[in-house]
Amino acid sequence: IGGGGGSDAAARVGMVYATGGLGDGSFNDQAQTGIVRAEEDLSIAYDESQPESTSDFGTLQQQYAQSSDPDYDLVCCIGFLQADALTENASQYSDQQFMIVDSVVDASNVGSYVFAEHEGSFLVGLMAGRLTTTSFSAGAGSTAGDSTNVGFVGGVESDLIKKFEAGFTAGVKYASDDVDVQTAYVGGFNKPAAGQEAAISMYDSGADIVYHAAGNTGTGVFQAAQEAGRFAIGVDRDQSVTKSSYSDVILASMVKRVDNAVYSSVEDVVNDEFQGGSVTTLGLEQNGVEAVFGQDLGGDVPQEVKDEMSTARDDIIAGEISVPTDPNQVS
Amino acid sequence: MSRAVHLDGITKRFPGVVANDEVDLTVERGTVHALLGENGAGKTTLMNVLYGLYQPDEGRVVVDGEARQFDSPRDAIDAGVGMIHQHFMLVDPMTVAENITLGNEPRKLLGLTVDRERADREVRELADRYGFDVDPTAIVEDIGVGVQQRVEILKALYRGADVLILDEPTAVLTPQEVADLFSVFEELTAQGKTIIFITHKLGEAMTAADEITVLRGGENVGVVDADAVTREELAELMVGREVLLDVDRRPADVGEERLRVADLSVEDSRGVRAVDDVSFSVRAGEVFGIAGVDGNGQSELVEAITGLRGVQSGGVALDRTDVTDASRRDRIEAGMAYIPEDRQERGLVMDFDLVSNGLLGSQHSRPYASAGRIDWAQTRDHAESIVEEYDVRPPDADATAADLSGGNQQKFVVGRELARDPSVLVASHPTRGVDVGSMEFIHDRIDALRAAGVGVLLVSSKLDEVTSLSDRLGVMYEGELVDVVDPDAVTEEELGLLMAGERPDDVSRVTPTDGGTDR
Amino acid sequence: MTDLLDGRPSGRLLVAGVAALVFVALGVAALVAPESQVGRLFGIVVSASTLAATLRLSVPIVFAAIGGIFAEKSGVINIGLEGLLIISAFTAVFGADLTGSLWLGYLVAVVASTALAGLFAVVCIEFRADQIIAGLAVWLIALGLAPFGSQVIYGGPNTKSVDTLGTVTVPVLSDVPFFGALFDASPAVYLMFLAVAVGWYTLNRTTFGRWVRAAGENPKALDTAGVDVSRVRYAAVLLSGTFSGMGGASLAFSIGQFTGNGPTMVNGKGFIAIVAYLFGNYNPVGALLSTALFAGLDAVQLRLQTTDLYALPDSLVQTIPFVAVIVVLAFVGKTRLPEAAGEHYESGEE
Amino acid sequence: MSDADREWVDTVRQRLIALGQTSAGERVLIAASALALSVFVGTIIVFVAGLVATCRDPVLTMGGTTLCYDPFFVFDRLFLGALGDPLAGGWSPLNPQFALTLRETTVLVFTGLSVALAFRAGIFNIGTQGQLVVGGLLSALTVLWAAPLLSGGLGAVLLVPLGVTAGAVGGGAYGAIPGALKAYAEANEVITTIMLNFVAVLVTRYLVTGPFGDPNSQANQTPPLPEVGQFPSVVFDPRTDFSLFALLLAFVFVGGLYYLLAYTAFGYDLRTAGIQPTAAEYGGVDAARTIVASLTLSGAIGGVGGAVYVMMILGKFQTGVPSYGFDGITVSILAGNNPLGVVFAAALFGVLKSGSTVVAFATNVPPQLVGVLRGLIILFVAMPEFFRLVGRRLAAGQEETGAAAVGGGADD
Ligand SMILES: Nc1ncnc2c1ncn2[C@@H]1O[C@H](COP(=O)(O)OP(=O)(O)OP(=O)(O)O)[C@@H](O)[C@H]1O
Ligand SMILES: Nc1ncnc2c1ncn2[C@@H]1O[C@H](COP(=O)(O)OP(=O)(O)OP(=O)(O)O)[C@@H](O)[C@H]1O
Ligand SMILES: [Mg+2]
Ligand SMILES: [Mg+2]
Repeated sequence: IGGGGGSDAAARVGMVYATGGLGDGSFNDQAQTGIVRAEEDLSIAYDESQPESTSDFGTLQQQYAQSSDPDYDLVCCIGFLQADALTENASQYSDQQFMIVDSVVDASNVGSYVFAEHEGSFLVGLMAGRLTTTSFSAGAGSTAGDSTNVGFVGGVESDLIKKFEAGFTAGVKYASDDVDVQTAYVGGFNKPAAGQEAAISMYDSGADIVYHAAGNTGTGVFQAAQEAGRFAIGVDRDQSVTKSSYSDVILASMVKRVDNAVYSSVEDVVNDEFQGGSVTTLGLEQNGVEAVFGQDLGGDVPQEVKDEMSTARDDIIAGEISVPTDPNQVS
Repeated sequence: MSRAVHLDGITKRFPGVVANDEVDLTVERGTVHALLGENGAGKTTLMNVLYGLYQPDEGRVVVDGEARQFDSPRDAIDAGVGMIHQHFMLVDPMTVAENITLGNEPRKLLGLTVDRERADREVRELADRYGFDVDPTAIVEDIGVGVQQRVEILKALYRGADVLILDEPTAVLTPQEVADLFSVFEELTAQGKTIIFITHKLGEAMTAADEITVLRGGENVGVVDADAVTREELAELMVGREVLLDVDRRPADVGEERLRVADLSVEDSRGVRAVDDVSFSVRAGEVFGIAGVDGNGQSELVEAITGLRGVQSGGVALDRTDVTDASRRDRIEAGMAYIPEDRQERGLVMDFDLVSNGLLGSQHSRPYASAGRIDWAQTRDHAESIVEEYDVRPPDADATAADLSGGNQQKFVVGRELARDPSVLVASHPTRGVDVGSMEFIHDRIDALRAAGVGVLLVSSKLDEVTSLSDRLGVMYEGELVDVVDPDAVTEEELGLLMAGERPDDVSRVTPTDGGTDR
Repeated sequence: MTDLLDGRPSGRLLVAGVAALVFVALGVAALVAPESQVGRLFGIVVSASTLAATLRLSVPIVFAAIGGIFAEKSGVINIGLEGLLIISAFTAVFGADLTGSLWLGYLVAVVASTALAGLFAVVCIEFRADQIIAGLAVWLIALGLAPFGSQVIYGGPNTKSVDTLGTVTVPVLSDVPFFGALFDASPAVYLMFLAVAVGWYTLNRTTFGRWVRAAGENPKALDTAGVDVSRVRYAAVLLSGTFSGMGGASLAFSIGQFTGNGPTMVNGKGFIAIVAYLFGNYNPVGALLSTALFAGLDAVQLRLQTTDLYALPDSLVQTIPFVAVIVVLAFVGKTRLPEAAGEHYESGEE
Repeated sequence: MSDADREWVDTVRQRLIALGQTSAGERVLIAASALALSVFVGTIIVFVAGLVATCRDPVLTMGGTTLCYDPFFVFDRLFLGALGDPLAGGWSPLNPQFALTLRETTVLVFTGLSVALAFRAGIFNIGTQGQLVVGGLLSALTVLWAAPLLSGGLGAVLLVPLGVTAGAVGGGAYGAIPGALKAYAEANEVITTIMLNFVAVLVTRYLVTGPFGDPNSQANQTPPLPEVGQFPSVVFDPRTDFSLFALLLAFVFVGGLYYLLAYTAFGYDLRTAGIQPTAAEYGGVDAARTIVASLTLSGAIGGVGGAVYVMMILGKFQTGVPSYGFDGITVSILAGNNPLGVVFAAALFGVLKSGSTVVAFATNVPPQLVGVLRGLIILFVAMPEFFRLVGRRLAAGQEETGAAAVGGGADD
């Protein structure tokens, strides 16, 4: 799908989104806000494509790289699934600048941006662990108080999503050892119905807060939260805003600033500072990930919980708390 | 008397055929009128015109002295014309009453719902009025053809028919049932109804009808008074030449046993026992005939012998080797030729050309195939020789089987099977639906094969066929081989009784398992 | 109910029997050792939330199946049900978004689906199209058109979120253990039960239903009885569109969004509906039961994922319902379908 | 009544066979007209969509209403773009876009043949997708396993054939399951194969996340295949992921299948069983064995398609395989289930698939448009009667001028 802008643009950028497409209210949309912001602030122009399957990645990357009219100064590859295709294309089109999100491609013309999702997930996990053990109610939801379990719904079982799970679980355990985490991987980032069923069964078996890292599948989780009168935690963007119809059950969101990654890469290109071959890790310290409280419920979260979260945040940055990236390493 | 029906110069064309060519037909009220003719003579078409299924290209339809324009059967029904088709128009899984009232259901609840009680009641009353014995609540697929036919008649009467058209009503009935049907005709005509019925069978036309109209090649070739005409005259009218009504058989000396069926029991597709402990044998140079009303296990028997159906118990031996468990292919290769009763279901692949059809059954055997590769040149020659020898029309091996008329399809199948030079031929209704001309030819071929020392098993529901061709004649009733008789000595009446399950004691019996008295 | 059992009784009884046995075995084991794995499995199977999920998952399938029954009973095999669900799921959200009312959206969906079914009917009945291929085409067209529309209107394969139908709760009754779920469900669930009843009655008690069956079994008999076969078939196919439309809309409104990439959110439910009515032997009640079997397994599967009952990876657990259908089919074998199903009928053909 | 309990799918079969009965010439005419008509309808859809859509740079603005897409440009991109702009001058058949078209065509030939073979045997194999997935994974795993064992030159010669064989075995085995279920349990293969498609996706996902996953990748995939384990690209630019060898292999399969159907006893059995099972039985064809054999063979061809996808396009197995198998159904139908026709139908869909990326890149029009076209084409192919009607109308209209009729109808 085309964006636009004139030929007088400061730079021209091609966006190749992850499968799942725009309108997922999280990952892809977040990347898009980044490029839109860049278009406004830096007066660049961009075109965007939504691949339908993984085998389209290579083709679309190539199309931007080959194109001479217009000529693209940067091609943004959103999502780790593009890594392999990019590794190949980066060497084939050595004079084209690329950037990739969520994966590291070791090539002199690719800037890689990865996030410390586990760090942000730790903080929301901590919050969940605290709130589930106290009886707390706000908006359309409440916690049972005596409950000792929370839930995690993942999209596709993969190392990346496991980082979310690991951080979240670690955070929960950090809050209290005897809170368990039910987990489910529904096998897709665009299966709200499956997400809904998974979450409902978690709520039914005592969980009162469910965190999702499942793109649009999360919509089903929020839906379930509303029906069960429980809470949910969003991901990638402040979903109490992007999915405002659910803001009465979204306690917080583990925001992943994909937009910042896109924006800064574009900015670098515009200022001729683009660092090919560089790997930028965006964690709590770089504000690449952060726990953002829901616009409606944020106010109700007890101050002591908030304080504890910010201390934990500092400890993580300071390295006093080390957050595992693999669920099996959670003590 | 007044004219119930008058067809005036009816012409009906189909792509490539003139099915009816300026046909006139006049039927007096309260009489039975027979429509006689070969396959494809145009009988059904003419009646479909009268029933509004077809619109004539030319000509007038006059019913009750009034010229009519029937755009659909509905119009014909409203004008009091009812038709019972050659293939019954019944919905098998529905009840008798549902079928009879279909389209005219008595209703209740704002006309949305069917008033089933009333439907059953009305049907029962109607059946009683004409002395039919049918149960309105019975499911059609569970009742016999004879009863199904009455249901069809009731269906027409329920719609207030005064003129009843029956297309080949006797084709599927036992002699007794035929007799019953004809008495129903009398009952109906007595009540002022008019009946037109189509048939191939000269005898029936002469006994049941008051007047007979003969069609040939779509034209009306004569109207005769049923009492003042001979079979020979009728046959000649039908075919257009003189016809030998029975075969003069070549002398043949009976040789060793070719086919033996021992204590054979078979179940049909519903799991009901259809063949019950049947034993007989067929020897070289003889024709063993099996008579019986359709549906008394002949089909299952034949399928079991030819390897299309598993057996429950007992066995089959071909040339003294047990083939009970042999595959269909093995039996073909062991020299068993088979003319199936349904040429269009089994005997031919309707969408293949004759070349490919000539190969059916031989696709794995020399000279047509070697090492799994088909020799199309050979195959083509084979098909062409069949076409030539059996005078298949059109004489073109590339014609698609579906494009051939029924008679020609049958000739091709017969040709292909006889060409296997088999040791046993199983012929099931070899002349069903075939006109008198082709019938004569096929009979002659079968007899020639017998003379050449092949063992022939002939199954047919046509009495004159089995009696004239067979050396020994078995009769099947409800899955059992009730008797084996000498076809030359037995009378039609005796056979009729046997086929109906009764056993008159004065019939001249012969033994089922050996050749009996050589003649 | 006996209608459900004829056709291939042996197979159906066998499956039903096996299912019952497994259930009883589970129950006994559960009584013996409530905390054992089986015990907890049984707990999951008989939990009200499993029943609730089963109902939710059944809705679109049952609607489509009833539609399919009407079409096929009338002699028109409609394997385009999947497409009808897809188009109605999308138009439901679009309509609701446009009008701001869920029920108007519901209406829009039904209209759209019925219209597509109408196209299918014209192509099959008027132009004697091959029903299977035309049905395939209906599926493919919807599969393209819905995401296409979503892209055009919402800039992505997923629409924006609208409200959901929510749940209607019958006081008291909804507190009954297990069966309470029946009285604390989405309006769509109640509509589903209504549709089953109406479908059954129409098919088996009304004149129209009788004509539909005749049109599928022996169109000529119906024709010669003076009923216009084409009209009956048109009506039946349009009905299949209407029912499927309700199914698609219910599906979309269960989460208030249409998600359109890959096989879309319908994801094979239309095809499963075909299994359902074949196994249900063309009886709406049968279709409901066989759907419940499938959806129930799916619900259990979804719950198993979240428990630590077993070591199986989620991907494999998710295969349970599909494998189940295959096994069931292997036992049931073939279903007797309407005599004239799939065949074009031209009045006045010999 | 033998046909009283015909299986659901037997009817499916007969309807499909009916399509094969139209004469070859008419088939081509109808396919062409179907294509033209669907493009026409597609144009209207694009135009309407263009009015509905909102965009920053409309191609046309009339007062308040804006037109976002230019239908003609869209189809120009779709067809000419897919070929790499042959009219633009300086065109080389080696251009990457054309290579992409050939690449997609190659895989579609295999899936098309797979479906066509089954159809010819009267079996509606919707499971080609699953068979392709299983075949693809097995070939990837086999190559990965064998690569270390076969060093140097030996590997270069043997690995690819080995992978193709593995694909055939995997797909064949997976096709044999519904075959056996149909032959011995009378289970409707339309349904079993649809279910098996889901199962294939889930099981392969498990295998590549767990046991056989690539430890160095985030994605659910096997480790990448060694260069020698992939189809070597000749003539064409390696980065196009297209190999003439694969296309050649596809043609070999086309010839082989045509020969099998037309000139072998097995082919005769198969076609007979497909077109009229009762007659096949009568002719000594073992129905059950033929069913299993043809579905196994069909699956094997699909599996080879998977192997080609893995060894030519991806260079590994990864979850989320494109719907080549389903497209195979449309290809086969468009080709009237005729092996030779499959080549052309596959080429058409190759163009559509490759063209859709050009469209996605060059215009604002959603690429799903191609999906719509695919559906329309099949719809129109399904209704030859419509074109015969048009044909007869035209013929009648042009009788005087003696012009020929369009849309055939010659042989009915
Ligand atoms: N619907 C049709 N389309 C084309 N040709 C037809 C059609 N119906 C009948 N015919 C042809 O018209 C001629 C007369 O057919 P018709 O069925 O009336 O003969 P018939 O006397 O009833 O034969 P039979 O004794 O076998 O029933 C035959 O050549 C037949 O092939
Ligand atoms: N006489 C012949 N000589 C050579 N080849 C033949 C001959 N008859 C048939 N064939 C070949 O064998 C095949 C079987 O012919 P038939 O027409 O019965 O099948 P088909 O379904 O039409 O096959 P196709 O669709 O390929 O034409 C044909 O495809 C044709 O190529
Ligand atoms: Mg007739
Ligand atoms: Mg041919």
